[in-house]
Amino acid sequence: MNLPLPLLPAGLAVLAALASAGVSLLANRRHSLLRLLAMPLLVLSGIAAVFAGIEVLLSGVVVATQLPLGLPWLPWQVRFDALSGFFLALIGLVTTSVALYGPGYVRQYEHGKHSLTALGGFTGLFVAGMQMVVLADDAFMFMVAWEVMSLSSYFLVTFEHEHPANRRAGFLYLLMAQVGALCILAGYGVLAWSGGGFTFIAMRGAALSGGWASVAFALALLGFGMKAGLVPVHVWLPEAHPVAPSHISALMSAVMLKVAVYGFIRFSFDLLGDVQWGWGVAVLLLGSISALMGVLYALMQHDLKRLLAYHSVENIGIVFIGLGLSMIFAGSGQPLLAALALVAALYHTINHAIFKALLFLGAGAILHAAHEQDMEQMGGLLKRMPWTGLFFLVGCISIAALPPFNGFVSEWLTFQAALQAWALENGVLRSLIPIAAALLALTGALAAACFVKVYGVSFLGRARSRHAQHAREVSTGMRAGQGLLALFCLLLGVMPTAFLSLINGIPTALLGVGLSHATEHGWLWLTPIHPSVASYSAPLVLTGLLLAWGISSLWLRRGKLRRVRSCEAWDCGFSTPNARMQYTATAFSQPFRRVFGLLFRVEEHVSRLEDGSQKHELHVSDRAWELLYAPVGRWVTRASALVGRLQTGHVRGYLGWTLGTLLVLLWIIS
Amino acid sequence: MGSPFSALLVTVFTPLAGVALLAVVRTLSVAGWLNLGLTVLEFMASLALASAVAYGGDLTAHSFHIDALNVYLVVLTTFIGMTTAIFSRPYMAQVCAEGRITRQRMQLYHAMFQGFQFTMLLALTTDNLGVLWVAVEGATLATVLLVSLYRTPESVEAAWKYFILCGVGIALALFGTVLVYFAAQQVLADPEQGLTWSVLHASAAQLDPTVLGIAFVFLLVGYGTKVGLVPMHFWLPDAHSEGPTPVSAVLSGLLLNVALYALLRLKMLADPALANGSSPAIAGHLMMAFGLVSFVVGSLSLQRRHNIKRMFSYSSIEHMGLMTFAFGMGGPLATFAGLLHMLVHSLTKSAIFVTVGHATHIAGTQTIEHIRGLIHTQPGVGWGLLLGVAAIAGFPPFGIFASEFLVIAATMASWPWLSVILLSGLAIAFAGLFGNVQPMVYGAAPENQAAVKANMLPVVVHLLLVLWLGLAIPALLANWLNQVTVLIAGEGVL
Amino acid sequence: MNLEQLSLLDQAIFVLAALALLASFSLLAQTRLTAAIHSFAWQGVMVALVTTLVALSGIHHLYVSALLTLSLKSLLIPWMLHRLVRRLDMESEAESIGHPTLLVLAGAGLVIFCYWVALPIERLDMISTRNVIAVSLAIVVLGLWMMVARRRVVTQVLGFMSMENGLFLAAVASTRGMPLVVELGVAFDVLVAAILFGVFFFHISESIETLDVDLLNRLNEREE
Amino acid sequence: MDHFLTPGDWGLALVQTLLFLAGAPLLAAWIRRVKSRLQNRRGPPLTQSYRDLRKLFAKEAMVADTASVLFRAAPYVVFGSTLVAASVVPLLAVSLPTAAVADVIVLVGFLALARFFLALAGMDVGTAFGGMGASREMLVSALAEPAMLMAVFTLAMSAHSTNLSSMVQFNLDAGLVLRPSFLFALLGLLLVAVAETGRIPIDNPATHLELTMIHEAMILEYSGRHLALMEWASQLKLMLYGVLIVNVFLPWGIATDTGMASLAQGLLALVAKLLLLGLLLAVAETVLAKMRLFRAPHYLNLAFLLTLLGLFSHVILETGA
Repeated sequence: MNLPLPLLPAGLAVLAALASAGVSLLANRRHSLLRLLAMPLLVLSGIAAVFAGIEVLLSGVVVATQLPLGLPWLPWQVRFDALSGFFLALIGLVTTSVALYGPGYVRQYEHGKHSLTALGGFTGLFVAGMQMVVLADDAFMFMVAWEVMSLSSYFLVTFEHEHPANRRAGFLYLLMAQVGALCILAGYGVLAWSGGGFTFIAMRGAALSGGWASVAFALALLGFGMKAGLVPVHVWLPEAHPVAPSHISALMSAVMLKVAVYGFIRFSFDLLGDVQWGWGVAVLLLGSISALMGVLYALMQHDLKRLLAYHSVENIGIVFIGLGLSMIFAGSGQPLLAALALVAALYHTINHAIFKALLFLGAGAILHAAHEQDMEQMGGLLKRMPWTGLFFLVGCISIAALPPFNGFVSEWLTFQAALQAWALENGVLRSLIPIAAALLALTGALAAACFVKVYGVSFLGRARSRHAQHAREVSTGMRAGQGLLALFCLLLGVMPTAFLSLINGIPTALLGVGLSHATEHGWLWLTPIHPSVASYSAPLVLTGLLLAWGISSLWLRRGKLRRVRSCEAWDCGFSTPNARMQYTATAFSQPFRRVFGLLFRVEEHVSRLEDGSQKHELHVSDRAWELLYAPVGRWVTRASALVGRLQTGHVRGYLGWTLGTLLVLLWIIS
Repeated sequence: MGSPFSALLVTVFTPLAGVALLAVVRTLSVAGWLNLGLTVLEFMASLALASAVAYGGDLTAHSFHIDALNVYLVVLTTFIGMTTAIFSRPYMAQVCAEGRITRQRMQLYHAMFQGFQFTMLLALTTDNLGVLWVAVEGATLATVLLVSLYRTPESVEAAWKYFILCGVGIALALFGTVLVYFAAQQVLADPEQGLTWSVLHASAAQLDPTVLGIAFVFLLVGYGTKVGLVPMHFWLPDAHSEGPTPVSAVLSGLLLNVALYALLRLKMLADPALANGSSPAIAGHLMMAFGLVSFVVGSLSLQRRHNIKRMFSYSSIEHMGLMTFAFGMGGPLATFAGLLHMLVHSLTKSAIFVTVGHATHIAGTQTIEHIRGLIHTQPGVGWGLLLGVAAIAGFPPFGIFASEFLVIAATMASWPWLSVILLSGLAIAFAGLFGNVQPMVYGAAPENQAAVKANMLPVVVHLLLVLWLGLAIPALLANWLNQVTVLIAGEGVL
Repeated sequence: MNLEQLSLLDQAIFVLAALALLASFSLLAQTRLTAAIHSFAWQGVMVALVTTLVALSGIHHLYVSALLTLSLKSLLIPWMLHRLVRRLDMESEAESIGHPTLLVLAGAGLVIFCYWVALPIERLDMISTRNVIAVSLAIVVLGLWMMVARRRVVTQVLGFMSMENGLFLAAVASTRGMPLVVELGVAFDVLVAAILFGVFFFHISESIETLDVDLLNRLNEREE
Repeated sequence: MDHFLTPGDWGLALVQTLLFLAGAPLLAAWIRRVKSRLQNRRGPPLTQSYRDLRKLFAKEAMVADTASVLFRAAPYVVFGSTLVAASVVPLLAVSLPTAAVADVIVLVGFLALARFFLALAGMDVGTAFGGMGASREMLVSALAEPAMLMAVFTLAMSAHSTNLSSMVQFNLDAGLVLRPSFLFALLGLLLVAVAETGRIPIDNPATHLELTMIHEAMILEYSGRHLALMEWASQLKLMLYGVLIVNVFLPWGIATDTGMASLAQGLLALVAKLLLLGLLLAVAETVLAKMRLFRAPHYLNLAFLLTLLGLFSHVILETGA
């Protein structure tokens, strides 16, 4: 089978991932195999994926082919266009850094009773599945790849299955993944039904009535939203992501959610075609709610990985805000603005992929070095793990959407898109969109607060536990993995124009118009609409900041001024401060808990122990549970109990059923 | 095996000879190997038959009728019979060694295993509806003693219910057969041919619709009992849970299929006849209704079970319901999907029952609450169970996903709103299966659990086959199934 | 059509069929086991007679099946059941039926229903004895009804067997008997079934003292 | 966008930035002086702020032994970011190249960056007060953010631009137009500015009462040049908000070309406006009392409500449709 050029590296990427899974089969025999062969193969796969993606983005070609797999009359259709390229590159980038990081991290499992075969094998399958999803061009292959992705990640979530929490998380995850997959399948079914065929080509040609289009869209939104972790179908995410091995959490949070975003974009922009602005409103609302709730719940967490997982909900929300704006604009005849919003969403997608992966890898490094996942037990790590600390800080600044890093650029673009609401005819939308943007601003500020808490509690101050005191910097490979991502955080923050011109093919393909004018004033200037409207020059901003910092510090640290005297902390002259007196994560978030109280279920009680000391318990939980999930569960249980009651055990009763059925049928037929 | 007919004879009558042989062989180890050898021989012969039919076309002689439909099931039957025999030889030997059953019951087991094979193959290959009935009834009689093999009160009770319910059902089916014969005599030149399927099928259109309608009702209730359609399904969980595991495997993997096959043949007669009656598509609609009800009841019954084998028998009900629904819907796509589902379900389900057999041996109980941490005790069994359940729950890349995908696609095309029921049913079934299985597989193992000598070869083979079918359906099989689809639905999918 | 036009043979067949129906009613209402077995035997005789009568009209292989029916249904099986009943000393046992009249009335209703169902079949004019179809259908359904209504293992077996009787009757009367091979197969099955029933009596009486099927309810899904 | 690269403009931008640096302490001192007058005290001379800074710069810096490198880097980051933020606000003249480099949203970003490091520095030493201050600061700013952005939106939607120069230009060209939206936005922005710059009633720069301080709690451990930078940065921030408000909402007098005369006139106008604003603020701080922390949300909700009304009145009243 001869593959056109960009497909060659793409195929190589998939094959390398599968090969990594394959060699892992022997990992239980030779433990080092995982580190020495499987992970390097993943690196290869990642690099190939990046290469393929960039290749197709630069060349702008669309290549398609068929694989001799699948149903007899529907072989797997493979299509590789700009959108796929973008996401494939994204997958590749994160995979590469994760695989660089992996060998150092999986070392700890080599002397446990866990099956390394399972770890390596399913990691490879997971990556391969995700890569195949973005390459699929028919519903069947898409679903197969999609479910391979879900199933293998489930096995990774339950990798350390001794803890009941992990098992519960895994089950919940797989259940919701399955439900989502069925929704997606139904969505494709609707398209195929009117399009006559399960190939995407046929679906693109589908002529749907508005109602059916909306049905298909709703199904897709539910299905992909469930995977992406939109509120209120997000509950699996904060359960499942933290319990997987950290480099897997990075893959899941950074990449798998993006695959869901890909699916959503592919489905609604590409396959469904003419977008209705009503859908955009729905997506915008869901996105805003997810962003806000995500960050608020994140603020309440003190388990680092769980907190990061909730931030994924937030950032996915931001991405969907962008998508919603894009749909609204596209639906009301503003393709240019739609393109802007879409690009903003895509930009945030890759940004989130990078800094979330970075943060999860950092959390993994802490877990690896200090064996702590609970922030209340950390502290002062910056002194002991300077590199990890530095990279983690970069991640924090990026996710808090602060200049000059990448998170800021995408939020800036989203704001710019939202600011163009005045161009809309519909006054309600004109006033609705700014409110969503205000929510976005609130989200950003809360995220900043949250990461002040994260970094301040875990990396700054005094060590709160012995583990944290004896933490040591992690191995070179693990640092390299984080460093690569940190570098990209900066690059994407400083070089938005280059990136925009790279992905320009996507809006051109999906909406018919590009965003070339955004970069036409040279690499220095980012002008999304028009220079007079708004412009941003990341390189100059960076220079300005560096100049200001540099000059001030040089000027002030000249000569004898350089000296500083080290002394004990003053703390208003109270008794010598110790580690226990520090502000804890819970204390930090207490004001927020109080201000936004009604959005959580807060159970807080203080009990006095017999030794006179007091015990303070605090549980903050999702409201989504009792509102949405508990009722469904109750209903199914009741129904199954009802059915169980049929099985009385009395043979005469059974015969009675037979007789009854016979008589009823005879009556029907006569 | 020169001519196809001789291949047919070998296939069908080897087990009969086996019954006689195993009835006299006293030494158990020999019997076990002999049983295995016979099944291998049957499988070979069926392959020969299949190839002969594939190249030589249909074969109708001496009241045998072989076409694409049944030859495909014949191969499936002999194959699963063989793999089950591979599993059952050491397994039953161990059971006997543990003293749970006596030597002569072992003898009975081996003989009846072959007897069951014989009735299955006879039912599949015969051209005579009467003989078909006799064979299916014979299958009940052959297995009823196997179900009560352990002679525990529960097993006796289960066997009794199985016997009574299936006996009654089959009796009703016979009444239906009589009515068909009656209707046939109105039109056929030679009344003696009135039960010959091939003849009837040729002139099905002239059969009287009303009589055929009533006849089909009786046949549906009758054979439907054996398929395990709700509400005639009550025997199924009992029989599956109380019999020895190999029996559960063949019951779920083969018997249900054969009953469904009978139903299918009769639908092929009823449809053209009913076409010129008052309600043309009634047969299909009835099957759809029964299928859907069974599907929903089955998937709901999967929640929070206590007995592992009962749980998987409910999943059998669910899947048989899905197939019945597909066949009832008719149309090439649905029919193809149903046929494919028959295949993958049999393979997967028998593999699962084999694994479950090992699991129950490991834990020494069938109670789900007491089986824990299989992956730690015996990784092979644990992973086998986990992957098997993933397959049966319809996860790609396993084949069941492909067939369910097609069923849903067909439903979407013709009955879009029913697909809602299908999808939610699948989700509920999945929740039940995994909710019960995950705790058994994961977590820490209780100390009384010890690894056993398990031959996982059948499981591996079955699952690999299912995996293959999920990734790519080989052209040979595709064409084969397509022929069957043409035969049933009038037009193919390819 | 009316009875006068029919040959004596057919009239005799009708009479016998009616008697068979009566037999199943008596089965339904009969509380004492031995008496029930007797009425079952009589029903077998009726069926056998009908078969011979039909055979007289020139279908010779029916003699065989008549013989089979007679030996199986009216001799062998009743004899076996008798032996079992005696072995498990239950001759004197009488099963208490909740509402005998209701039982019989329901049976009557079923007969009417069966007649209504069978009407369209009888419309297609073919052979004289087709009216028997309704009767035989009634016998089948009554047998099933009996299995639903009666609690004793033995009575259930009787019900099952009388269903078989009904089937034979239907086969003979409506289609002049099935092909011989089928007849033989069916007979063989019935025989094996009878033997198995015998086996099961002992297993059941071993596992639970009485032969009351309502006590066979260990296997159920009720959440206690 | 080559016209942005004329050296003259850049020179002007540099001058304005320096003016900011120089003016910031003065404004703070002015407010302090007016306050003390209102409280019948003489109060420190206007040069006091400069003296403080000079003294602090000369002093040796003390750093707690528990502090990490971040603690020592933070002052420069905070100061630098605030300075860069200040440099994009049109001070004397409308046309400002830096305004194109970074629009108003980026300006907010710079301030957020400064705040981020300020809060981190607060937590670095590992004292109770530092964490407390950081937590409260982030809460207040988080609640202020949406109101701030809403105000910006209202302006931007009328001016069709987020570039500060263009906004000012737009208001200049429009001349005196009474826009209800602007009125609301102005009020909202005033409230936000008060909160963001840590003035009464949200925070009190003069207090060191442990449980009431926010900003002070974070810089508690700083001394010497570090403290000086932090103080200077907060003064810059105060002036920045002041200039932002007066120049965007009442741009009159600002120089539209780079002629010396118009620049001088712009300077005069600016000084006048700022003195007036300072007076206002001082009066407000004298008559108002500091609120409890958990009243701050209500205060900021009011700000948000005002800006929201501003937006609505823009959508409903000013554009119709």
